[in-house]
Amino acid sequence: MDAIFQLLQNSGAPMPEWLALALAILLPIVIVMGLFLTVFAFLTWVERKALGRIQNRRGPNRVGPVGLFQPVADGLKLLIKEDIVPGAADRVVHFLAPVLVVVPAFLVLTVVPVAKGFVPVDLNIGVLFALAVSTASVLAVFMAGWASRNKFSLLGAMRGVAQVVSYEVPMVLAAVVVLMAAGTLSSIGIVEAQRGWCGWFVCKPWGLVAFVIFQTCAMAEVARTPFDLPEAESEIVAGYHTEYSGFKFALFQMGEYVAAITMGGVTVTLFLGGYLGPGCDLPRIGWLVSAGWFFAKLGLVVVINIWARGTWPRVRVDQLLAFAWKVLLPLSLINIPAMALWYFLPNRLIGWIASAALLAVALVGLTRLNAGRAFEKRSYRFIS
Amino acid sequence: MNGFPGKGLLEGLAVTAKNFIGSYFDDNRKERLFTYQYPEERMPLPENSRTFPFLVYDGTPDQLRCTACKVCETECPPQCIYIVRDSDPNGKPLQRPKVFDIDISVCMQCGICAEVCPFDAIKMDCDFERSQHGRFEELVAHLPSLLKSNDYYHHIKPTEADRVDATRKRVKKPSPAAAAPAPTPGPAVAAVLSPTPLKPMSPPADILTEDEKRAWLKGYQSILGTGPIVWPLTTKKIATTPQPPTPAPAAAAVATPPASSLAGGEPWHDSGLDLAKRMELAKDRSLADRLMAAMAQLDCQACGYDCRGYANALAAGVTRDVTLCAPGEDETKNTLETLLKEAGKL
Amino acid sequence: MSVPLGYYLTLGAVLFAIGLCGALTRKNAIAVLMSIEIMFNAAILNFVVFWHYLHNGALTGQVFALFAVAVAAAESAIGLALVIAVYRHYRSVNVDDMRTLKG
Amino acid sequence: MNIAFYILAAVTLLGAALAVSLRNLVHCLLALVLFFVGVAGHFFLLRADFLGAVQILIYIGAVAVLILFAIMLTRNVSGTEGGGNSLGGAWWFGAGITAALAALATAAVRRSSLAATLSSPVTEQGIVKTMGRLLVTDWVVPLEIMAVLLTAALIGAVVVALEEDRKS
Repeated sequence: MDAIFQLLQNSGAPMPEWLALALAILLPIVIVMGLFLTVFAFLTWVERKALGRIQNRRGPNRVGPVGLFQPVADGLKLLIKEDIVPGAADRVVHFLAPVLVVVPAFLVLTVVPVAKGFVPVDLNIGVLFALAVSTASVLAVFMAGWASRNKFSLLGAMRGVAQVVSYEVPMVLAAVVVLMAAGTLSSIGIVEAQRGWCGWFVCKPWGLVAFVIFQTCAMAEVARTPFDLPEAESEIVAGYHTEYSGFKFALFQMGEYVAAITMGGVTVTLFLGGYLGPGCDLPRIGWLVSAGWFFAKLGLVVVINIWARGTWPRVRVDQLLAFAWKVLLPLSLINIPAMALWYFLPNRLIGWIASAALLAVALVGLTRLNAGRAFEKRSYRFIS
Repeated sequence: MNGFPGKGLLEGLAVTAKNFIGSYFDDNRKERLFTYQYPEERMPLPENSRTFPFLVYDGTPDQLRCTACKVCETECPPQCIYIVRDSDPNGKPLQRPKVFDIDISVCMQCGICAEVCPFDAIKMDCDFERSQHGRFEELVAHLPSLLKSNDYYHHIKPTEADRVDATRKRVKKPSPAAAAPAPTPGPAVAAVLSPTPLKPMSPPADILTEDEKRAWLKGYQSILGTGPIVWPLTTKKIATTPQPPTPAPAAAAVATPPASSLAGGEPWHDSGLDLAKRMELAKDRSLADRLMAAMAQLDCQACGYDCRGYANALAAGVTRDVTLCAPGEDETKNTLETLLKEAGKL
Repeated sequence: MSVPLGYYLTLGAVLFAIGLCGALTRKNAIAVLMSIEIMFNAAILNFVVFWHYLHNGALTGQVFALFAVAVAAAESAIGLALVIAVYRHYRSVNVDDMRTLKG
Repeated sequence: MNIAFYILAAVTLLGAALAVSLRNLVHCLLALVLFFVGVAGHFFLLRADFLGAVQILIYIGAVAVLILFAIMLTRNVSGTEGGGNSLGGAWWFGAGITAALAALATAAVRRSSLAATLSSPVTEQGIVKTMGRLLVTDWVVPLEIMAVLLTAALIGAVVVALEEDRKS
């Protein structure tokens, strides 16, 4: 945004200072919103097609050439649908909740570097801001659940809040490891720190573990299967957005999917070297190639999400929370010394092996610890 | 914990990946993509899949098999069939329906009408695309739309149609429609209408031992698959009390007119006559004869007997239920009631 | 930065006043805690304001504010735990009911 | 730039005022969150980015949820009644106190010599890096004490709130 502002200033165009500022602010917003809304629409289509193919059936292929207009059709349908507000609902909070679900999802986008030199706002506390804002969606979830005055949605909201709060801690700790390695909080700085051959943080042992933890927590934060407890259809109707219909429901869906994409964006920035790729430093078309790299990696992360959604069953509430506090948290805590080992040992190879060894021990130890009693074979007695 | 942690998760991923990639390679519906794109491709329906009933006609649509005996109307569980008998210009009722409506929004496609129809007139179709815009009038199927040819029946249900035609040919029964316009005198109609000779419904009283009964039953079941079997529609009617004349051997009664009737035969036994003319013919006859005259003379066995058997049963007090003559409807019921009251039986 | 220091200080003062007034007049223990949170934030805002205007290079203002935020969070956690414990005993969080000092 | 200040100040004041006066407790909480957002905005305006992010993370992410759980645990779920104030609704009395206090404070500020617009913009990057180094070098003792305090608070809160079953 500042770059555009300078650009406008010294471009000599007859423009008053405040208009240049306004333009500098509006331009990135329009680009980011437009870009990520189309990615959102495309994502819903990809998800339904992929889930279909996984379950041996064709995905949507009626609306548009290969079902490509399906998101448009969904959106239109939800627009036309009647917007019912339950009688006992608390009107103000009921109306505000969907808005507040979408706001954090888009706010996180301000710090995700889409291409080389293309980041909406280059905050020097980028990643911290992204993590802080992504936790703000907790309140919106609660407002939705509480406002619709219905037991199931309140139950869903409480589950959602508990889940997000308990998965936020390992997530921040997993991000801490990367920040230590990159030495800065600004997202551009982190991406630049991953240059060089196999420079991505994922290639490091502690980076891989942190990537797995961050990706699990991101899935839990956004309540996607296998962690979609808050809106588990089979158990509590549709969780906190039971009482929403029409466009408010569309906002909820959009909020969830865009949050999934932005979390994917943050994961790519932190672990997969945002826009870095073989051709990203070319003189003129470098930024285009880097954008291509970014969206390819984003696609990879989103595909993993969809793949997990198509495969794994839903997790029980207590397992969900136990997994967060008993496995992810200790693992991410041990990850920090592992990173230190890698960082401070003189020879990188030894450091690599040392941290890998420590993490392997930690992993096996934790799983052994949490394995719980193996169920012995049940014996039956026939009382004659 | 066998294997490294998360092994199960990865195996799950492998399965879905195999499915996902596999579905792009062989989508000839052998093993992966089994969806039928409905309007374009249609799944072949199994032969005896049934939806709504239809009326069969041989040759031209007005040679329909249905004689408007209303058995199906009575037996239809949700009562969604409505029949009005046709009558020729001077008011004489004919053996064909003028109005035959089936409300397919009520019909539960149970197939009982096809089962109980004595004349194989109504069979179950397999055409399910019957949705309409309206919910009331459009969903009532009237006679013209119900009529479908026998070859259509052969087309949709070959084996069943062949079996039905085989039994019909064995009975050498010309289609009743041909007989209806020229009402033949009474006994001839009875002879024509009675289908194949039947085994008695209940085992003869003198079989005592269990296995003898089972042997009889096995014998009885052997004929189940051969011809149109008339089910004992309501079990309570078959009383096996041995008083003469036992109504059970309905077949015997039908085959040879019982000796007990007077020498004058049964001039009233003609479904072409209306009730008044029939009662007039049987005016000074015995109670059984007058009761029989009140019947609809169709020998349709809706009551479990034929007209003579039911009259005898009423006269002998074997049964006191006067509502069994389905085709006769209320007029028969009332006359039976008055006659039995006069005779002090009811 | 044309906003004079005075504006910020008055803003902090007014916020503090609102928090204090809330703490004094509210009947519900949790509402009191919320008002205390407002007072905390007003104070932290003042720290940052002073740091921003008179920092001449040192970051002490911000560090102090950071510690204040941590203490405020800890305090609210303890306060709410107490309120829940009291609720279990008195079955109500009305401030007026908590008169007796029974153990 | 001072338009931003006025907007944020309005938002913060509105949040605080509503948080104190609303009837329904959950609405109070939402007003409080608005207040926190306003203060976070101020921090960003004053170039204290790190504190702004910390404010969002800690207050909106955690404290608001904490108060939320407290509200849920201590009354019927709807949280409608019980929001009134002890003065029997004489809200103007509260307002009076606030006005008096505010006037007192502003008078003090105006008279003090600091009121001069001593504003030296702070723009150099890397506040967070220096802050981090500062925390671990000059302020390491308070940091450790803070760590101990937070753990103690955590355990204390759990012990106090936990359901002691006297029976066992």
